[in-house]
Amino acid sequence: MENNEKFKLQVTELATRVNGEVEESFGVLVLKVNAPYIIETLTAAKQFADGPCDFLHDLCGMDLVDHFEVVYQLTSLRGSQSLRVKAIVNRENPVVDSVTRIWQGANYLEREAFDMFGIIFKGHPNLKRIYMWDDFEGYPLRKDYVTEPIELRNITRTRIEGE
Amino acid sequence: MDVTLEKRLRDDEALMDKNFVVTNLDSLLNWARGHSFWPVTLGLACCAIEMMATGGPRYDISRFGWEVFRASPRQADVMIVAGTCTRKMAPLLRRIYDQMPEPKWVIAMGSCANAGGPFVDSYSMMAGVDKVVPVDVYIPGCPPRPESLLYGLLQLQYKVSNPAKVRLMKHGK
Amino acid sequence: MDALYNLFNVLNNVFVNIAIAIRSLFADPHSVWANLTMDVINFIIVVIIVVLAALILILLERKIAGWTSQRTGPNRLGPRGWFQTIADALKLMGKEDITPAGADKFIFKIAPMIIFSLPMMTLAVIPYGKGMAPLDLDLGIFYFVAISSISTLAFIMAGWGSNNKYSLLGAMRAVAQMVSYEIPLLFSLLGVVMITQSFNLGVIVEAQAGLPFIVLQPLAFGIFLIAGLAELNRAPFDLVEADQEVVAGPFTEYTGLRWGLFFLGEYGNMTALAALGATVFLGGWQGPIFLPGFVWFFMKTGVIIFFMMWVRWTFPRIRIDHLMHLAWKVLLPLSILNILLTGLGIYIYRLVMGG
Amino acid sequence: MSINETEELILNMGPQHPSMHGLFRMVIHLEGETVTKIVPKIGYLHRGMEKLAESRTYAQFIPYTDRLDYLASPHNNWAYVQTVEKLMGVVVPERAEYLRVIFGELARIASHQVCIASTALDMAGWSAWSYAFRDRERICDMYEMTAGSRLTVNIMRIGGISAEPPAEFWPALQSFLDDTPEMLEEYYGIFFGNEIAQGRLKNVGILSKELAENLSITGPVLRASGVNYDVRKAEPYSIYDRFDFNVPVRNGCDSYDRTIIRMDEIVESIKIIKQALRDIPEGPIMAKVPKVIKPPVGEVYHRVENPKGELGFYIVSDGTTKPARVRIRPATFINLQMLPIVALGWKIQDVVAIFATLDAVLGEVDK
Repeated sequence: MENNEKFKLQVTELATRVNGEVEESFGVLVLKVNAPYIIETLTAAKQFADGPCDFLHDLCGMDLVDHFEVVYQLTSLRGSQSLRVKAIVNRENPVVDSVTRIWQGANYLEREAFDMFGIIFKGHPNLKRIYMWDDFEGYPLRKDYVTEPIELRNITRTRIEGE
Repeated sequence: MDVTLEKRLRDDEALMDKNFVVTNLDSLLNWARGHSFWPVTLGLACCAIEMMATGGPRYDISRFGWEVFRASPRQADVMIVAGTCTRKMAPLLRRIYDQMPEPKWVIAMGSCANAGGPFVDSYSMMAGVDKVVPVDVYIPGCPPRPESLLYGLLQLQYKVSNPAKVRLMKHGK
Repeated sequence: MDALYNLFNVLNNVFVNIAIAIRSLFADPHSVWANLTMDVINFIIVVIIVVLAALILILLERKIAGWTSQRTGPNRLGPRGWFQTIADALKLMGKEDITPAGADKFIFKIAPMIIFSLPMMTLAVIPYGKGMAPLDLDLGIFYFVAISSISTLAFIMAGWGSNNKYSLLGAMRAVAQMVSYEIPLLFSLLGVVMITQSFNLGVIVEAQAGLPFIVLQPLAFGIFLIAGLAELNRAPFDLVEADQEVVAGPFTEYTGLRWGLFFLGEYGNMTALAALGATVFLGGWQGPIFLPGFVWFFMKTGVIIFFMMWVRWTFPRIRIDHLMHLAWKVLLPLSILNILLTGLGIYIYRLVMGG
Repeated sequence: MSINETEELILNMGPQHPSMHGLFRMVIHLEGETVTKIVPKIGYLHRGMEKLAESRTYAQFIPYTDRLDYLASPHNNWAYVQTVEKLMGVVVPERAEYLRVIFGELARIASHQVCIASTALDMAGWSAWSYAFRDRERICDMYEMTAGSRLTVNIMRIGGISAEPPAEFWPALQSFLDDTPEMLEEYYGIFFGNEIAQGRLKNVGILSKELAENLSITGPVLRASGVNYDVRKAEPYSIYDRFDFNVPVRNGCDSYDRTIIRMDEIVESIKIIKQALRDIPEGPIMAKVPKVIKPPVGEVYHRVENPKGELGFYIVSDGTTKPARVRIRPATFINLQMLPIVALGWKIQDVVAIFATLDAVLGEVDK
């Protein structure tokens, strides 16, 4: 319990440093920051003195209609601490710094978020669509994406050369 | 309409029967084709596991002589589309079908391949593999049991071995 | 007892007697025309052996595959599934013949024919029974190895002609593998040649009347089996047509009957190599008199073939660098050692026996 | 091009390729047989599960989770329903928890059997493949007795489990447990003990501990790189804290350890099932759950130890009957990232073997 308190203290301290806010949801601390601060936040979270959150468990995008969020689930292989960091991304200009330099494992996850939400990760080594084909239009997991009617989807697309 | 069509088809059959050398060779070939389906290994999703189980010791597709899963479509006769065919995969599936030599058949295994299955209203899905390639036998199920696949193959065998009968069943109701 | 012995003798010589009978139809039994007739008949018999062997072996292979993996194998078509291969062969004849775009058409089309012709040429020098070699060549072993090494050429023709990257990779593998393994294969046979002082397969079999050479040359037999498996591209050395890596290797683009010819050739080669092994190491047609010689011969061949199939369905595939390692660093030194030991043995034998 | 110039061979493996476990495709740059670059391409089975979840009710989405990692479908159900239960605060009855553990561990065994089988098959070990599939059928039978389906079991419900296993389930389970040591011995004898197999797997595709952590790799692949981490031990969910079992860890970091660690895990699963069989209480199998499932507003992230790695569900609820966002963290999708890094410099055959040891299921990779 004492550890938890310490951990929480660290997180709140970090939050004040990066202009973020801390919530608690189902026993997990949630730290909301603006997109430009994300690298700083995650680097700091990785190097917490008590319970470093050094394992990027998951990264996903989320559409909250007026803005996007990129959600980072941080855990550690050496303790039970976990932290959820949310980067608030502007909907009109969805750009956020890539964390592939901190965790190589973010590579595919960021490509997926780009594919599904159109969030651009600055500094990503290979930001291309990962699930959909290259000339697919739209970002399917956005709330305003309208699925094409079945008649349109039934038309076999032409093969892109090299596929 | 149906009666005249049936009559005409029967006449055709009778005419064909007179040309007995060709018909005998034809029926011999059909017999051979029906008993020697070599499927191309095209496991798309969940149904592929059931397809593998069909080849496994319990269900043993090799009893019927159909266990020769060919990796190269050039040597295959049957394409068992086992699983979900997405829009991204569709042109490639068509390509594999085009690479197979005639005569060739397609079995749509599982409800995804039949009609899109539970995923049909998703943005990346099409409603069944028959929009891409002509399908001979549909096997429903999600996924179909290995027995269903064997039954489907037996149906295809019947269809291949008795083209005339199948044609009459189709047109002459 | 005499009657029984005579019966066996007649059975043993039935084909030789038929040959003499056919020859006696001619005015001069050793004229050019008589020889030519016999050659044509021998050729037809060898073709029949190749095709029959393939038809039976393919089914046998599937049955053995079932046996090793606890399945039943084909059993629906005909009695216990024995017509399965016939249906397969007929179906292959009825398939469309595709020549891929961009293929080197001549090379693409001629490669399967070369593969198919090789086992017929090699099987022609095997003595199937006493005096039953279709061609009694003095350089039998030499001829056999020389002809079977042509298949490398056919593989690379198929691989290059197909205009397919998988085919090319498979063909390159075939060349590397078959050239490497020919050397230990030939060296393993040399020990026997040194003992008998002859390349003639008939003489080698005669020399094994008392004792098959597997007893004198166990190491050579082991090397022969391993190198033979590799030479035939059969598992665990089937890198050339490895399904999981290069799809079907050089055969990837072949359809229908052309592909069927490759298959026939493969099984023909297998029969030929097993026949060579049975002749050189297992005593060929020599055996207790209660069975005719050719039955003994085919039984011994069958044992080697069964062994090859058994290995195929149990072992995983070897990696290409391990494969090369095995050929050059293990089998080759061992086969040279075998030659040395054989030479020493012959020398000591002569010293003792005062030859 | 002059004749002295050399060129890399670019080989396009997949999506229809026998060793690609579904629809994986990789573009391999080759220098002879040696791999110089790998570009994996996925998405050929992308069905848009996350989007579909937004138009389904919470209960309707359970069958979809079956089709994620279809080799261990009860596990996916379990992860999903636990996430929803966490969101709603449902307490699952004891007996249902035990049954869930039994089915989950059975699924783990079945999945590992398929992994062993397909690794063997990718190295042309046909007999090992069919042995593993023969034994897997018995687990399928047990699924079928209870849930009526062989592969996509759909056995979990929000608040419990769908059906009480019939009477013949228990002797079948018992005999299966009794036969497992013999089965494992057989797999070892026919495949892992083989000189050729060991030569192909040992010291191939080294994934170091640091790289594994950096790449967010989880599950048996991580544990084969010497990291002792298992969600069942680290953050015990369900009732895993009641069982006494070990987390198998190996330090070889190579293909061999990544495969054989699954044999060790089968042994541990057997241990867990035996303890569950010993302790299972009588009682109801469903909690009292409202007819219409309407979780409160909130978000929850929950992860479980799937046979292939950690499967996570991140569900955001907006208080309606349909989730606002369901995020699936597919384990093998993330594990797959190691392939282009680890397989460099090895032969094509090794790439196939390394890919097989990852035990990627494309249903989960592509969602």
